[in-house]
Amino acid sequence: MDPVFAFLALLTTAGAVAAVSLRNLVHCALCLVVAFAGLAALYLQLNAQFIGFAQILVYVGAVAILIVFAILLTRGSEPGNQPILSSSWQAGLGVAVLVLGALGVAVASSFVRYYPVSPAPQPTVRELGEQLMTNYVLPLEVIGLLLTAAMIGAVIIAMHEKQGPR
Amino acid sequence: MTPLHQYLFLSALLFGVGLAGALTRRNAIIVLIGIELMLNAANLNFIAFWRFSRHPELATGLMFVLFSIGIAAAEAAVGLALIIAIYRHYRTANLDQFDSMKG
Amino acid sequence: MQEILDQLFVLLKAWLVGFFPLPWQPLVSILISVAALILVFALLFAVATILERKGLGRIQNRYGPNRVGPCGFFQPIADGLKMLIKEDIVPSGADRVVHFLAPIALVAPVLLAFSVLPYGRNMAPIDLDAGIVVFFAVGAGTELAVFMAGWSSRNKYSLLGAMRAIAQMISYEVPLILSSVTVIMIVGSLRPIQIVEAQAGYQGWLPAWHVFTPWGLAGFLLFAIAATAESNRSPFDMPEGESEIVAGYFVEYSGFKFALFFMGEYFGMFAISGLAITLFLGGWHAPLPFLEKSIPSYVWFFVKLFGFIAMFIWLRGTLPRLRVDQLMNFAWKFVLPMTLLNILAAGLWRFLPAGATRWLVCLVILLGAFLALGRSMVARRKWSPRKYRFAE
Amino acid sequence: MLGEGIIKGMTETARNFFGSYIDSDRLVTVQYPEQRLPLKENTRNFPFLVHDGDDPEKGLRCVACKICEKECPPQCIFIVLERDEKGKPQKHPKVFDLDISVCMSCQICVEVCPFDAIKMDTEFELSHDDRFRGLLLDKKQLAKPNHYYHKIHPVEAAEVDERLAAEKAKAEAKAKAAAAPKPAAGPAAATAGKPAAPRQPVPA
Repeated sequence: MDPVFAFLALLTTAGAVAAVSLRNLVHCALCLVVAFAGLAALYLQLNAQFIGFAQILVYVGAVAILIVFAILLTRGSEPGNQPILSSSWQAGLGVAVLVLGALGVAVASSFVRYYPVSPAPQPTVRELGEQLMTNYVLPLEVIGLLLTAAMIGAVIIAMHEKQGPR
Repeated sequence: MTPLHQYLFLSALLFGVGLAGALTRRNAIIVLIGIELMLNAANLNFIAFWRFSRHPELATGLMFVLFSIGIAAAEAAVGLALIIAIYRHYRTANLDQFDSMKG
Repeated sequence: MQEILDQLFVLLKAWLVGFFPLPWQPLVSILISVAALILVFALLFAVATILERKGLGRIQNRYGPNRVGPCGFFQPIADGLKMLIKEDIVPSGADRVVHFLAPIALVAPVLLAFSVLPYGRNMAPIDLDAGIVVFFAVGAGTELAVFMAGWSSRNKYSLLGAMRAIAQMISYEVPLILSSVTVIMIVGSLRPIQIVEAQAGYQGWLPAWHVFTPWGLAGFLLFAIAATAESNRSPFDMPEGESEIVAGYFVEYSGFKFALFFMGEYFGMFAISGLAITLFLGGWHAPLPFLEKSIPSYVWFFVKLFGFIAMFIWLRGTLPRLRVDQLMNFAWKFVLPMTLLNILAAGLWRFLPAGATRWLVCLVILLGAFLALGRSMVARRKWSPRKYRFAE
Repeated sequence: MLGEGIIKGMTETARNFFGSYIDSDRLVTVQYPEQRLPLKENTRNFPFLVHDGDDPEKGLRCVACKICEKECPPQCIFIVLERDEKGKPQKHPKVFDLDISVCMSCQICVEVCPFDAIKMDTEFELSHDDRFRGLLLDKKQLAKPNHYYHKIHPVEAAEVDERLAAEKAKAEAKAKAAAAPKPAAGPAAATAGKPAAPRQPVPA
């Protein structure tokens, strides 16, 4: 196994496991950032330069900050001494293990194990941009619309309730 | 060069961790973190398949991931806004207590 | 001779790398670049602090530090020694691990940002196709470091400062990126080197820099405003606001960790100035044609960088600190619409035929928007004598 | 127009910046150790003991009456009266200590002193690396000649000298008058001080 890949995989997995298992929510968010950064490095290793940096820009720069803000705004929700797992956690864990097992078996038994390594593609940002403006112009417009709608929606949902039922 | 299936294993592992987090934790924000992890696992799959495809110049996987990142950002914003709105209402982000629709 | 002087550092590096066996050479080349970057910018940091203190002093009709060494120019060494030997205090309620990691997480991304800037002809440490994206991506990493510092200190002032800093940095990151989008649109590349090369050449005496076009000038000014806010410099330094929240997110830091925060702030300023030079001010190109050959390219880059530092100091000496609501209003109601209109102007510039028409069209759009938005910002103020509710 | 004020402010600061290099009157800073402002006539910092003549031990005006020790609000003065072998008081302090880390420069000791023996000094560079011993001044450190007093507070010192001379002349005249009918009147100078009412030093 490639040592760089091994290190990044370990970092990402450790970050992910810590992000869903730690008690302190802010620590969870920070570990999530580690996982995101590890994934971005993996993208770079896979020659997807632009996507890797976009991952850092969006996930580390925006999503992680959003999560941190949400954690601080819902401050009373810190568990304290309560259990951190939900009441039906055994079932959830069982489902997760089943899914992981199924995916693992599927990957292990598929022919991708013998897939040839193709020469490294070097997509330039210019090519990506041209694709976005020609083949993918409709999805691009749709995603613009979606982001606008999501922004307005998020603002309206999170806006202060004037006379909410208490 | 790392073979494809190792990336797929890593991605499956991340997906499993994310799913476990989303299904077992009580806090709504951690559930959202789990969902983000699952999305990222899928993105890793796309990138890996693109890298090992026969026609990487088409950049289909990259495009998909680009859109997926955009959607994930929107999803995180709306999801967190929902959590904040619910928190304001119930004074908790604990999923077990959102049970007013329970029969 | 001039060629050699221009490529002096490139040749020096190639010569040094030549001593090593072939498989090691890429690694050694990177290490030499990293060492050079850290050395040069650490030195620049020292010079900038003393220049800032002296400049601010002169602006306020004082001498500024003038005791250590000739004209006080060894003051940074004394300051550095003081920082190093100070006690490192961690509050007992603090989250020790995060508290320790925060300063490192702040300085490391900024140093990464230095690696994509072209400092002279053939003098970019790494030549990436998506260099500008890298710059913004690592810039986004500093926000998290600020949060880590503010949250882990377990102090309400530092948390408030961190929240202010994050809100401000996110708000101004949007106009920062949008104002640099104009340049990327016109050049058609995200490679810093290509952007600089697109600004080579002269029209008569005027260099073909982007700042000498209507959209470029507007973009440059908007970029400079956003850059000031992004690097938390006065007048946008509420995250540190000494008078309200003591020192913001690094209240609880002392000794060398505090020095790292200080360094991170200055490094951020240098990096973002370097990006502005690359995008709008022609990078390493000389301002006049006959100077292009006679003075090495990297000299021009650093001359422009010093110009930026002087401008930052001048602004800091002049303007009072903004209020949080003023800052947000300014970002979302003035800077953001202006950058969006600027993108429109740049698009028109790209497709209209060269000549007086496109100058006119772009100028009308930008000046009209400036006047209209400026009027709306100014008109909102209704000055009236203050009414005291309890004091009278 | 938006931004006008910024330009105005920037020109103002630029004028200050360049002006401070051209016009040195703008720079109000005093480069302290090399360059000092003349002290004001009424400057006061911590008290000192005035002595007449050259010998600080003999010429000390202080008679160890301990009024200042009693009046001192922060109680920073410590006096021990000198006695000869028989235990007779000598009108001279054996110990006179003043803790300037406690002194609050209120000048009350000066106001109450009936002999004009203690006055306020203008010396302010008193920092010391020993926090306790270094700031506790003893008699030797406190004693300063009268011409030093003239140097630092010329107007006030002239007044004091005048008054002392007048009192002395009066006492001598009285002594002479007393000496004419009764030759053995005792030492005049010693009794002369007592009847003189405690005078307030007149601030100049």
